[in-house]
Amino acid sequence: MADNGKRVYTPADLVVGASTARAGKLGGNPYLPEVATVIDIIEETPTIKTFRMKFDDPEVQKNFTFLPGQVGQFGIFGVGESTFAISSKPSEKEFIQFSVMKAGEVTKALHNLSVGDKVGIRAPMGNGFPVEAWKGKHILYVLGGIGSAALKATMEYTLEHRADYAGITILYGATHPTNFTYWYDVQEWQERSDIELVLTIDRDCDGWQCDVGLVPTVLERMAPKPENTIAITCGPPIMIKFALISFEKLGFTPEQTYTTLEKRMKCGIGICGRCNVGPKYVCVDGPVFSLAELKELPDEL
Amino acid sequence: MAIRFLKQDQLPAFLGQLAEKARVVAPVKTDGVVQFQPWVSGQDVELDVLLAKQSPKEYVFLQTETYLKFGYEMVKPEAAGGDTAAEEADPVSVDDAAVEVAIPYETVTVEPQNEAPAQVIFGLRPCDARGFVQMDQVFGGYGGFYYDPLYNARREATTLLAVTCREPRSTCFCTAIGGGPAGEEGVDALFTQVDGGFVVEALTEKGEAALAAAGAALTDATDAQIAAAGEVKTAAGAKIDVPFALEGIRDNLHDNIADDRWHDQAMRCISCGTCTYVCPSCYCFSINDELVESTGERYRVWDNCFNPLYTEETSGHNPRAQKSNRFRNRFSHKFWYYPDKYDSLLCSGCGRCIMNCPTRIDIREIVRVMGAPAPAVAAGAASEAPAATGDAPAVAEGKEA
Amino acid sequence: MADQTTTQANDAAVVAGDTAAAGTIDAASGAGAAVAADGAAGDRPVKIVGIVCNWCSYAGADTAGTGRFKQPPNLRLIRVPCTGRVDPLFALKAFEKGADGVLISGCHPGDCHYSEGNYYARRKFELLERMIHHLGIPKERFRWTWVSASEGQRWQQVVTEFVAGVEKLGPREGRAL
Amino acid sequence: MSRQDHIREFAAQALADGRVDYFIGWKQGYNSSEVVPAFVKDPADVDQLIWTPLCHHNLVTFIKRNMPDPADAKIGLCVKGCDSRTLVALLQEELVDKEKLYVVGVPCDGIVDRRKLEKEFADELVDIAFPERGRVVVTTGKGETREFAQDDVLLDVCGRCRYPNALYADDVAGPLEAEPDREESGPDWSDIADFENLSDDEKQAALERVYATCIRCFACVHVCPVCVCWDKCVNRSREPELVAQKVGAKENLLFQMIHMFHVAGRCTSCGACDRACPVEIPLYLLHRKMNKEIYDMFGFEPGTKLDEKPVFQLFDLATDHFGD
Repeated sequence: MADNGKRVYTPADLVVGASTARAGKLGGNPYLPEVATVIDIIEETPTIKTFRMKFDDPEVQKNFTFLPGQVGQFGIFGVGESTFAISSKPSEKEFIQFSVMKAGEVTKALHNLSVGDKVGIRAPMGNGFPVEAWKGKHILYVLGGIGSAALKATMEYTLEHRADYAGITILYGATHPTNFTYWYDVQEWQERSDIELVLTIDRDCDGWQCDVGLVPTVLERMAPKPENTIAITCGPPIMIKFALISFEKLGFTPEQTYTTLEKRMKCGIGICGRCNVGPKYVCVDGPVFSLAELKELPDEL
Repeated sequence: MAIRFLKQDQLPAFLGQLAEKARVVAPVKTDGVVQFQPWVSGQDVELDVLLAKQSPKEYVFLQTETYLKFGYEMVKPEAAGGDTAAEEADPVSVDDAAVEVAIPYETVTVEPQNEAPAQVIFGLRPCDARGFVQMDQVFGGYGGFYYDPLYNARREATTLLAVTCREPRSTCFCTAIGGGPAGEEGVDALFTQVDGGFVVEALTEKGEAALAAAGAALTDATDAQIAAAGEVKTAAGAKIDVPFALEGIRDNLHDNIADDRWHDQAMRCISCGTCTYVCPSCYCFSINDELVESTGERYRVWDNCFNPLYTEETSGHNPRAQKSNRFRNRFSHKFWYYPDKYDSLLCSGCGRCIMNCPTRIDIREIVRVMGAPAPAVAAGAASEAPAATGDAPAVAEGKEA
Repeated sequence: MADQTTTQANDAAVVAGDTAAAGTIDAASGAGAAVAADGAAGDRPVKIVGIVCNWCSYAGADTAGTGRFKQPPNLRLIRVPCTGRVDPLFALKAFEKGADGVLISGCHPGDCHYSEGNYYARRKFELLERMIHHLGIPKERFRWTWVSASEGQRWQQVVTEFVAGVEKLGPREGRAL
Repeated sequence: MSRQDHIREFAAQALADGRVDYFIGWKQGYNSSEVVPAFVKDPADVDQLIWTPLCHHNLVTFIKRNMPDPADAKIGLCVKGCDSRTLVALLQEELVDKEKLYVVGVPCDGIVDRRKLEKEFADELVDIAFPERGRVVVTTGKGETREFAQDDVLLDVCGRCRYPNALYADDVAGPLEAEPDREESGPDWSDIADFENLSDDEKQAALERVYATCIRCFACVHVCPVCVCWDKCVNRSREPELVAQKVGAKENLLFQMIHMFHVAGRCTSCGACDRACPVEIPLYLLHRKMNKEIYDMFGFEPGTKLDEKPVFQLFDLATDHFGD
């Protein structure tokens, strides 16, 4: 199975994590986080903050590249690490960005960070979206709540390379208008004529101009055509579940439907054995899976 | 490489010579319990009781391994060209810009840890050695995965001197998995007990080096001794049952993934981690941080898929919330998930999980039942899951036929 | 990393199920942190962790302070909503992290702010006291008692006596618990 | 009719009547020297149920929170006298639903300690037979056979048994065993006297040594019938982290102490933890010591009276004078 197309790492020529520079410096140890400094914190919603970090080693910062959809282990020394999707633009050279919802031990500590604080990052990890292979297709994003963080980099990438894609539709839902992450970007997208943007909230409230209704419901109302389209969804598990059902109803094949999974992870490098769904490790084989791939796996999502 | 002989009474001398060059780990009985322990001169090596409670994996894949130490420090920068003492004495007079520069900032120093002293594990069994080979795939980056420097550093510094199992237990099933009581996979030198001592075969350069280091205690084996060792090996191999055939197990596990019989099999499981911690090849772990004041460490520590919190996500959602899910994961991992990734099995047939399970769950039975095709849905009996024991032999026979 | 402490304090409060205490206490995790604050081992002053209830003993300690009663400086206080919230593990955790003594104090029986918290608590403390030296920790290193808000003098006396007792045994070195 | 026949009959009846979804008893393990818990769903399968002095498993473990599968299953189970105390302890705190249980009490004259027998041989045991009451015949893999008197190889807990008959049962498998006069003599704590007489330093050293081998598999916790927090266990909680997952002298001791204190007033010293421990740590020693103190303080024996509440869940103004 060595010829399954995966990169083969050996101790001698190791390419892991942020960069070769890093691997060389730390003796090729994929467990060692790169130290970075928080340079900016954006409060997205009452429970979500976006952190922008610069690697302390300029060499690492310079060489840092990642694919849209890839994730990273982001954490604080002394508290622990958690996995988050990298939400900066893939073309961004100045910083790396994660959006974090306050929920558990690590995320609570992350929310207490201030600009200038030191963090540890191991990135990028995982497979990312096959954005190159999708060129010429219509991309349909269906996202809810914090799910936008996982798709942010991909949306940015396809918007940056807008000409390469037949069309871009974004359906974005939140429980309440204050719960839209990246509202500043949403406003920008609203201005753009080359994107079809549909915003929806679960229950109507004063001053709301856009759609009202749960994401899957609105999706079925929109009735996008499956021809030459890739559908990508991310959001709370329950939303993903029903969005996938809606896609099927609308005639999308499992091969053209994608989602990105989230699991409890520790090592992030396919060893520690906790993020597996059957034989697939979400940290190295995912987090991006097509619905066709998911259907092959046991019901352990 | 020449085959050598070690007289029974020369064993302490042999180990003593090894101990001069490296740490020697051997099975030792304490309070009636046999465990691998760092051997000290004068200790009896326990080779009669077959299988120490745990495999010696903890000497290569430590149960708790600190791999990172870190310390925070607040640095108060000196204002460029300014008189620091004066500033401290009279902060009010300092202008805003200077104050900003003088704000202390946080730094963190991160220090990787990876110690790997040379060691020799003596008295492990061929199944234990195979356990290492199976873990090597995982930590060694087989198939394009990551290379684990912590495990490998220790692994490279470790020599495995295995002892042939002369009297296999009824729980042994190494031959079914492709090994044997005198299996050579992963073994650096094999010791076979015959009358009066051990026939010693070096199988790798590492093994040869270890034998050379303690050569004074060894003599060349006679043809008779070599022949006797051959007989011991053959006889031992014949004593081991083959409880199941490997063919089709992976595919059947795949097909049976949603099978209700997993619930029946998991009934008597108490969801502890004993089987995984005594296993020579279970390798799952967790990573935790510890911080006291401004210094701390990050360590990895054995964890197991039976731990109810193992997969629990922050949201409270648990993909394997049910005991039967976790139970299924262990066996599927050994006979399906791991083979898919690493082209071999994650089990060496030592039978430790059978012997040490608080409720004696029998991996052979699980594989026989769940690794066989689901019984044809008999008319009306579909909802009545068959009792495992009653059905098992029949299923196994059906498979071999 | 000052934020760290706050996080832990919140956690403990969540466990306690007493939101009123959020941000003020740092129960068991605090026991460790309080201990670690001291310097290197050796001929060091003894480290005592005091676990006190918010309503009586903490206020009593305060009274002692306001009254300028002289007290040994070896004590670190951890405030809990009520002694009823004190799990024996808090004391054991403190010992694990290197405390030389643990003192638990709350409202006198009958005075509990929550009317009966200390009635439950004292059964647990009694068991802990009876068991502690069987866990290898000398009895003199553990004490539990009652000090009310007005008993500044009694607080002074309790602390002085307890610290003197622990000092006689000296710092606890080379012990697991 | 033997007790075994009674068990089979009760089980078959309860399954046939639909009174239970499954019945938990004991059956032979991978060889005739091992007994394991058996889960019978079909009345036709009750013949696998057995009753021998090897039936040490406390089956109450399998009805505690998160164990029944499906969660709302109606369950029948066998309990020995000691097991019934843990069941009563759970019932006292309403941690199991009486309505969903069918309990068969099995009068017991002592369970054989398989580990004691194992230590007599270097070889594995392949058969343990009981030709008649009081005789134990052990056969090893190499065919060596030796006979023991049952009383010599009983579990330590059985030597001091005061409750040979179930304290709570719907049916009883055969005639009751003779009960000791419990009014006359209190519990026998002689087994912990040696430990009690050690100095504090010696105790600490002894505990450090025995717990040093702990591998934190959590078998003791999971097998304990009255340890019910399961996935919410404070020993495993990361938030807040009270006990590090790390394995070390400190952490192991703290973990075991916490486990002990958290079952105070509920632990009946059934010894299940002891027998489950894969590295054979004598866990039950400290639990016994704690139970002795609880007995001294309150005259309370956990899990003996259905209408009692565990002592740490109540207080008594009239008699509690602790700390006065």
